[in-house]
Amino acid sequence: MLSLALTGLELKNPLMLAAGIMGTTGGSLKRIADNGAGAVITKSLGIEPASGHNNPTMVEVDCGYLNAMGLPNPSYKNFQQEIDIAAGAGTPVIASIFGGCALDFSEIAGVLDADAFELNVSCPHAWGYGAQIGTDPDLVEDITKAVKAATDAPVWVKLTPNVTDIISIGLAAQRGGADAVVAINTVRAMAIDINSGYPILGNRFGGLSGRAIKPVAIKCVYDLYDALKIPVIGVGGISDWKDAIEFIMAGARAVEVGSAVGNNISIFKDISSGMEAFLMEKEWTLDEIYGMAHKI
Amino acid sequence: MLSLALTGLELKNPLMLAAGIMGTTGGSLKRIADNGAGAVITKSLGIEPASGHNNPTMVEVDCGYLNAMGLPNPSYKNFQQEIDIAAGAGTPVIASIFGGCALDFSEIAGVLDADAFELNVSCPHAWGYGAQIGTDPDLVEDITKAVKAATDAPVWVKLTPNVTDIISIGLAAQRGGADAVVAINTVRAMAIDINSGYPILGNRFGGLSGRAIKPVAIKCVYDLYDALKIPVIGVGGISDWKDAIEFIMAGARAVEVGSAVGNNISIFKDISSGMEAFLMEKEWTLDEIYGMAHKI
Amino acid sequence: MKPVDAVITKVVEETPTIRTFFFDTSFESEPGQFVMVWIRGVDEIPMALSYDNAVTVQKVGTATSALFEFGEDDSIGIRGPFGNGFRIKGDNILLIAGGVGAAPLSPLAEKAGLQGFEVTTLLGAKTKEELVFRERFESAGKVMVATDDGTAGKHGYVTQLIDGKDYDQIYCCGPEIMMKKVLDKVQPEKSQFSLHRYIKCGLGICGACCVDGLRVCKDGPVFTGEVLNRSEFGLYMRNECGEKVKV
Amino acid sequence: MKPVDAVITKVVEETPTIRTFFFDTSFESEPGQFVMVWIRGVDEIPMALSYDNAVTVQKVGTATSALFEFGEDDSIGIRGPFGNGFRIKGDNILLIAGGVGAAPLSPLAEKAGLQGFEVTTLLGAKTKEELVFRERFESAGKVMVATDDGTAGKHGYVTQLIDGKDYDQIYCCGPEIMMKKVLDKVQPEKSQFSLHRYIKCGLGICGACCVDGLRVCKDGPVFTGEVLNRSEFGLYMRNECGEKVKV
Ligand SMILES: Cc1cc2nc3c(=O)[nH]c(=O)nc-3n(C[C@H](O)[C@H](O)[C@H](O)COP(=O)(O)OP(=O)(O)OC[C@H]3O[C@@H](n4cnc5c(N)ncnc54)[C@H](O)[C@@H]3O)c2cc1C
Ligand SMILES: Cc1cc2nc3c(=O)[nH]c(=O)nc-3n(C[C@H](O)[C@H](O)[C@H](O)COP(=O)(O)OP(=O)(O)OC[C@H]3O[C@@H](n4cnc5c(N)ncnc54)[C@H](O)[C@@H]3O)c2cc1C
Ligand SMILES: Cc1cc2nc3c(=O)[nH]c(=O)nc-3n(C[C@H](O)[C@H](O)[C@H](O)COP(=O)(O)O)c2cc1C
Ligand SMILES: Cc1cc2nc3c(=O)[nH]c(=O)nc-3n(C[C@H](O)[C@H](O)[C@H](O)COP(=O)(O)O)c2cc1C
Ligand code: FES
Ligand code: FES
Repeated sequence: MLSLALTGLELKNPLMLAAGIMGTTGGSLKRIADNGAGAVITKSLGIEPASGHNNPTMVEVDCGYLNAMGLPNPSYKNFQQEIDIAAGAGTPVIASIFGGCALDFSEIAGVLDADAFELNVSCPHAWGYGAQIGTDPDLVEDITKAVKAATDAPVWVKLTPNVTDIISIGLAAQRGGADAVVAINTVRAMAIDINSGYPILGNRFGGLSGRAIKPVAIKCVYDLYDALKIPVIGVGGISDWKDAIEFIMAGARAVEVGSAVGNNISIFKDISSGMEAFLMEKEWTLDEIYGMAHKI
Repeated sequence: MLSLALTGLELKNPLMLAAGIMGTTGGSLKRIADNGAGAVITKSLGIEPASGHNNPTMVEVDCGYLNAMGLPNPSYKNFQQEIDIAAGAGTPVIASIFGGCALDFSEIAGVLDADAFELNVSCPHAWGYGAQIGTDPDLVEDITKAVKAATDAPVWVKLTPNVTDIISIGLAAQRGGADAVVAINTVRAMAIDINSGYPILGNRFGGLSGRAIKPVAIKCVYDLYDALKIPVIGVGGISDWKDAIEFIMAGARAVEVGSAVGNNISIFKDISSGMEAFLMEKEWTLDEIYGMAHKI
Repeated sequence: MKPVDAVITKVVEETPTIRTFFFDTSFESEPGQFVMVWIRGVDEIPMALSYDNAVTVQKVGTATSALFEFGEDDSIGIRGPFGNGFRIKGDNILLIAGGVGAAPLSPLAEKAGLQGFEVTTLLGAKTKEELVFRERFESAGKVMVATDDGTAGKHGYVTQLIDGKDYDQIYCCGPEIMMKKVLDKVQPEKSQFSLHRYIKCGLGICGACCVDGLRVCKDGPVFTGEVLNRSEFGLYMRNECGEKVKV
Repeated sequence: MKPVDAVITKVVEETPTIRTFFFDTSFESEPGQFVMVWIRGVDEIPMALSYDNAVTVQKVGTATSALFEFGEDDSIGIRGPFGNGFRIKGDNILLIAGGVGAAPLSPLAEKAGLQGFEVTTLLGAKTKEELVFRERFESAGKVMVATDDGTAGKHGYVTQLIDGKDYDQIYCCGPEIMMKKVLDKVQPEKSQFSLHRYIKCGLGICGACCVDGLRVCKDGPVFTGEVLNRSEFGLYMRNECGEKVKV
């Protein structure tokens, strides 16, 4: 009742593990897949191994989390084996990738074997990567094109909310041939330790995730759904089935769950059973609620 | 111990009532001033009376509030008497004003008698006003210049966080002659009622305020402090003295409190006594903690 | 909180212009507290809870007319309850209700009646058929009626029913002009009034509902006569724009 | 939660390379749980709580060296406690500590001792002066010592002290190679090990600390031998980049 086709992938449900969450090892990806996710997305992989920013890299704030991991990753060159282990769960494995230019992205996508690629052009705290790129429509279009040329797998572009006009970036991805866009990455943010005056994160600032950003993400998804022809995948602050339903009504074809996995490793099972019960009670199908907020 | 001079105004403490909160009547502004605020800011006033968007205009979400009031206001033409009543408290009264073009702004600032003007170029949900203007550096510069020419009172420019680069807008305000910038207005956001699929707000989307946005506001203040010569006034999610201290450490010369007034009408007294106790215990002065996060 | 989904279980026609909408959700509340009723796609309006699980609505304009189209199984969104209700005090109390002002007073009558209070109600309306909740008030104590057209009880305004008798506390809800007249006749410190102002947020934040500095949605809607005597009550109120308009 | 400000009240030199930092805040925790210690401007590192209000730190690199510069009245930030500690089971238990691995085991010894358990500790270190918390373990029960250089107790590794005796539960913390040797000698289902992996978030989110699919920061740091037997434990671990490195 929750299954769907998403950019050519068959998913048993529209709930995916977000990039950067338990995504560095094949074992952890497989664990999440075994625990009910419809697909899993790897940590963003770059050209060279990187250790990321200094700790503290993540801290809990009032209504969510602040992180500046700084894209630590073992490099795509060391990652095929992890993808293969994850794929053992029988669930699609999507490789999140990042780079400093179109060439980086296409190098990675040309070599890795994954069910789809998610282009991280939206990390708010990695200088020269991520959102540095994702705020420029031309770069986004070029990178998307380059990756599309390098692989036959579906290509999703993950967007940053830290822009004046997310639609223009979504349109750029669409022009570049993206099969879907993903919204949103974390929201640029910061916290200071008042006992010392120190910014808490090692990187001083970072990205806000978790419940605080859900209304921001819903608005981005809503706007992108209106503006684009390709599907929108929603992410940001989902912590229960109600949140997932809200995203789908806003126009998300599927959703990703990130921070909330920390306190509930079985969250994908919980969300999918909650959604099923809700749809049953309302006598609605997944297709019927998709984009419902626009039809009303 | 908390007193300061801000753009020429003498404040007994750096805590002000934010625009749009209990700011439509002289009586309500005076009540907040009597309850300990260092200054009060009116509801944003425009050229003509306006009733704003349809209800629901405001709703509580997980970690804050979503609103789309739509700038209801009785027009500046009906407001001098309210300012005068508010001024009876002996506390500076700042008029928040908005318009569709530089002429609107200067008309209002030329006529109203207030201790300072806060230019609302940042409301995220009033078409053709607010953030429609505040995302364009040239417009912000022009409007600021026009208002500076129309009045001798200090002019503050209130910024939207819904931009790729808030610094460029802050610099535009500074070029226009602003005496201070205020950051941030609400964050573009939305919520959907899953029982019906309806967007909850009458205007469909609105702006997020309250605790959820504090880390976003802190980052904006931190960046503006670095980039500008004029003072930055912080606002967004302050609900206790710790939050106020955090903003000041981030680089806010003073702060405004909005949503949190709803549940605690005495919040200004509570925050100022909490700040005083903290400074005493740490043996710090207000000046010492101002911008502390940058000096470390 | 976000609006709670409430499904209408029953609609009772109280008068030609007033209906009670019962729903499947109960709200713990004090008499006099209100909820925001969201008629999706139309508007969200304040309504007193006339029962734990019902509002009693007079059809006056767009939103109330839209609600009158609703029947069993239709649903509305409800936020609340909000504000401060009536404070129950003394033994011997007087209730003065004008029109749909009977809505917040009826649960008060029932509660006070059950607690053994001596409850007297003065119930006014334009005409006999517009009298609301007469039986509920009667089951709580004595009821005196007035109608503008004399079709029931005294011919005239409900304010004319006020006698010189001493009550421990007087509770009043109705049109502001009528409430102002009541306030002029009674001891302010012994009286409580439920006010009507334009409600937007309902959360004590936006300030739309202010009577001078007091927020009807948060500090009220019930205020003592003493507090109101020092205010703009009865003189003017604010419209949706915040402009002053004469009461 | 955000880091709590903890002011150092006392620094105890346990060995030439190991110090205990007591602070003014106590944390309710199970033996084996850890906190993230933020040395402002430097790094944030995981440390077991060796007392309710102390961590016992071996100087090994940048952050620990910076901490060694700290004295009374200096302050650190503390998040936690995090993770799952040792589960106390049975009557007759064996503790095997290698080097600073004694830190999480010492409160366990004390707690089990107070509860009347029969506690035997095998305590190992490079050399006599590096033995940590010997008295704390002795006050809880029997202690046998081994040093690499033979300056105290048995000349050799602590693993060589393991006898054939049957214990209800075996608790172990130390370098992974040593723990792997222990696991090979004992009944996996009766043993618990406190693991060391690179900790970033400490919240079970980022995945940096995974031993295969298990998160040391959230599912651990203490795991049963049974669980570890089916894992990469003792074979390889991940560095800060997430690359596999041999243990
Ligand atoms: C605390 C409180 C409790 C109330 N309880 C009841 C009740 O139990 N039963 C009942 O029938 N009525 C009650 N009212 C009045 C009721 O809210 C209005 O009659 C209703 O909002 C009219 O909506 P409309 O769209 O039909 O009218 P409209 O066509 O919008 O306008 C007619 C009039 O309704 C009033 N109104 C409209 N919107 C609002 C609003 N958001 N807030 C306040 N007034 C508004 C204004 O006076 C307006 O002039 C209460 C009002 C308040 C403030
Ligand atoms: C759950 C847990 C509990 C621990 N308890 C104690 C304890 O009670 N006493 C004690 O002395 N040590 C303990 N450690 C080890 C301690 O965290 C490291 O010794 C410390 O992080 C070294 O920091 P450094 O900057 O001095 O070393 P670095 O110069 O950074 O590097 C030296 C080595 O320290 C380790 N290290 C560095 N940063 C981290 C990190 N964020 N997470 C994990 N390891 C890291 C790595 O193995 C690295 O190779 C514990 C580790 C874990 C995982
Ligand atoms: C610890 C952490 C690491 C993340 N790493 C990545 C990453 O490598 N690539 C990426 O595209 N997004 C990354 N994100 C962003 C998430 O995928 C997601 O977009 C964001 O956290 C919002 O979702 P949430 O509120 O459900 O966490 C990371 C988020 C967190 C919290
Ligand atoms: C109900 C409401 C009305 C507001 N109206 C205005 C306004 O008229 N002008 C303006 O500049 N900001 C307005 N704001 C924004 C606030 O002044 C403030 O920038 C924002 O709410 C963040 O602060 P907070 O988190 O403390 O509420 C309004 C906010 C709310 C919640
Ligand atoms: S309606 Fe907003 S403060 Fe009362
Ligand atoms: S350190 Fe992040 S999951 Fe354990």
